[in-house]
Amino acid sequence: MSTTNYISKVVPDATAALEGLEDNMTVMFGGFGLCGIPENSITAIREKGTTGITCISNNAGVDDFGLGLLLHTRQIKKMIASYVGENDEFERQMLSGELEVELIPQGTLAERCRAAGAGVPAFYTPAGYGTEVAEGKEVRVFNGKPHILEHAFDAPFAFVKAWKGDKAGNLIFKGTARNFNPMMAMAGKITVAEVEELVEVGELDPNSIHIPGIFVQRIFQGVGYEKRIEQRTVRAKSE
Amino acid sequence: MSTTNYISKVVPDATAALEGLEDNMTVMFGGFGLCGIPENSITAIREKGTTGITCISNNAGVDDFGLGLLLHTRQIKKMIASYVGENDEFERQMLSGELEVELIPQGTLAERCRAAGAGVPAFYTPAGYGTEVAEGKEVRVFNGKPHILEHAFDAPFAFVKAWKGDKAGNLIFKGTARNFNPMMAMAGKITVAEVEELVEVGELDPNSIHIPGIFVQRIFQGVGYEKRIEQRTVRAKSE
Amino acid sequence: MGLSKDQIAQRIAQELRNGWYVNLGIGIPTLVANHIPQGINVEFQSENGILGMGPFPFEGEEDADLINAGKQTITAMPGASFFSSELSFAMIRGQHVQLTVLGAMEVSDSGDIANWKIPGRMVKGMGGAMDLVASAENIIVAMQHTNRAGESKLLPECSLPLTGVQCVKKIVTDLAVLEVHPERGFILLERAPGVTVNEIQSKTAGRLVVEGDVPEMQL
Amino acid sequence: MGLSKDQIAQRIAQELRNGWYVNLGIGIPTLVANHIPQGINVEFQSENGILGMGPFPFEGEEDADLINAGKQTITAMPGASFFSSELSFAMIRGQHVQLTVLGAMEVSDSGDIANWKIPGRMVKGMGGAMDLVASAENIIVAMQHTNRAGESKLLPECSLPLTGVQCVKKIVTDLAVLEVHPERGFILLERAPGVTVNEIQSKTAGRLVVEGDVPEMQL
Repeated sequence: MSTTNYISKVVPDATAALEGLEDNMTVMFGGFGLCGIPENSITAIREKGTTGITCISNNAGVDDFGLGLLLHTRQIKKMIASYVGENDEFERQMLSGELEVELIPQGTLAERCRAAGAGVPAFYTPAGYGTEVAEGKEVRVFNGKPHILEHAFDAPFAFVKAWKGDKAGNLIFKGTARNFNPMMAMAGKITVAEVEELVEVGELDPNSIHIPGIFVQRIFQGVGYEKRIEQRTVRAKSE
Repeated sequence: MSTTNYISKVVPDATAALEGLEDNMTVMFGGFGLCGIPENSITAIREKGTTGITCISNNAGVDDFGLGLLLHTRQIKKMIASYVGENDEFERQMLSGELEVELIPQGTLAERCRAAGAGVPAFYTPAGYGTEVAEGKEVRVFNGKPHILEHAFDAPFAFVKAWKGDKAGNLIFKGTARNFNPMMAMAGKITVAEVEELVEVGELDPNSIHIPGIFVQRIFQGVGYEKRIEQRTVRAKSE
Repeated sequence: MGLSKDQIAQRIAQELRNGWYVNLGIGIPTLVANHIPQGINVEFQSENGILGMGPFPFEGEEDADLINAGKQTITAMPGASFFSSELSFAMIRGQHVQLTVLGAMEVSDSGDIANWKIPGRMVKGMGGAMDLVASAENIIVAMQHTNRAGESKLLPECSLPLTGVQCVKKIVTDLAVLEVHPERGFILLERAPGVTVNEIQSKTAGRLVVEGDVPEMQL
Repeated sequence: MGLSKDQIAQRIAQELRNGWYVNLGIGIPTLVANHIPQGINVEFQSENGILGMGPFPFEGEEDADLINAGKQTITAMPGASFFSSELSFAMIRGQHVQLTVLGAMEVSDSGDIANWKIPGRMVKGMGGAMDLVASAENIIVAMQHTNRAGESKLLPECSLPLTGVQCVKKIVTDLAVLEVHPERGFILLERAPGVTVNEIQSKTAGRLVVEGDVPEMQL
């Protein structure tokens, strides 16, 4: 009987990775702006037509890319993010009341994802004290400084994008495309990782793994990455 | 005028790294058992003769190595740890009341270190609920499960050991010698990192850094690492 | 009569399911790794910071930077990863580890466990045990049914300081396999070969539920 | 009269101290990186996950996987490191970043800041600003002294929804450098070249403290 000595997480493609994704679920998407977003998974969700999605993602994509694709098809019911409005359709749906929006400080967003993955149900943070973010939340003073109580997220699905991954689900990210991907991988009950390069188990240095496979339930080799740049800024070679 | 474009953290040796360490301070020490402990720093503290130390460390070393060296010289007033008693002198001092001991669940110890470094003053954990660890602590139910409130540590000094480090303080650990070192590096107001190999800035892959230099105030090239094995277990080659 | 330590480990190994991440405590639990059924892939986590823990190294190949939570030298399997204590206990607390196997001094019939402290004796500490038992969805205790004085370790209430409350789901002893039901008590599932229900009853101080014929373990 | 945006950045750059980690917000703050004084080594943090941020890339060398918090393509200096958003905000919340420079719509004379929301207009979100202002020990606001309608942005109370309370320590505008004292108000430290105390007083709606001769900025 064959045995691999590791737990294989490989699924054939993005469509197969969506098994169990249903309407009206809360779903996390890794990425910051368009950097490090799970392009293949977003496309597959668009094709599957899942609706009523509550998205947890730092941003909401642009009109014709990233989560903007799912906004365009009205598949997103609610957006939980720290910074949005980089696309017109988002703005239109928000102002018309079609789309619910909950804005959260970026660090709190990150920490609530980590807390979800780390079995910490709640924690105190100074971010947002004295602002509308603190409304209705418990305030407690530590070391003379007021903090507010924030809770872990609860996400049945998380979609993340890594640079390299192995068949056991171990992930390595590249540059600032890491961003929210590791915490969301930790947080998802079912975490789907798409990777630019899927390698055999043993090819990645165990000392350099950013997210161990235990946090990843499904992994697949992504295809056709566009990796669009949102703000191309350069300097002249003469400088 | 010369400029390095990075913030240099290099100090000449362990003795220089102790500047500002005074009697009766709370000090963190990385390591698990004897694995990944800051050998040079421990030796230098012994030579300096600093007393009244409150140690935060997962373990307390063995009789003639690790923190056992500072127990032997009675430099430690209090031990905050998750597992101790692997040395006779510790046991003698504890039973005679010379040494205060506070035992903490290992995961709570790790999380309280991270919280200190991450500006999270307190968090809830299920660990220890219903046990003497929970005595006097706030209990709160989340998702039907009772949790206790735990607080971030406060450590003026942390001593950690890494495999490689660069002059800007970026650290890479090896194998399971990583353990508590990253969180304690985050937690220390002054974090001293000793490394097996100190390299020039630019030699470490920015994508593979375990602890960015921002968490390290002083770094030095360690010498004469003994790296003692506590429980040597092997199998015969015939197996 | 009754099972050897190795047989207890062997019986527990039958509980492993394909794809599980497993944390094995010191003692009998460590032996479980020697009995993984054919066709079952599991990965072992050690809370000091490794997933994909392998067997002990060959002599001469020990690495001081590669140990398990019992401070023993180990090896890493292909696909292993190393991480910090913080991330290790994030895995544990976040219930990413599917099974925890650990030893115990006492278990109560509501699933409380005591395994870290004997008042009046030198206390070594709880290590990661309190995090493990407070977090794991699935906890199996591996232990002898009675202590050295012949007294039952399966009690109505633990007499020793607790490690966790209402957390033990299953117990495998030298005499029996028992499920712990918080309201009903210890439910006898299997007997060790040649061990009678009467003997188990006489050595179980807590509530014991015996329903119908209790089968012998298959080892 | 008054400073250009670049001059505001230049004046703020004089506040940099050797060995500081610095987070620069979008707009004028970004320009601070162009004016680091000789002999001062600082490292720039961008909250999306880089320490040791370098200048924009040369044309053709842009990397989609290497951007700053403004989503602009950037480069990494030798000694840089990449990390997750969680660790990035651990640095910020844990006060490991010594200086935060950011823009503002309004600042109150007790140090409150509003810079993320105009009710009735499209709201883009606070991004990392609330974490930054709630955490940083040292916050410098870079902004124009008045808004486009000519109204003061230095107020007794902010009229817009707050980003943080009593957190701004210093303000550099096109007209002045001011320290914020929670009880006393805006303390005028320096005037822009050619700008009179009278002009600053007339454009400051909040409490302004003028003590003795107020020197001109040295740029």
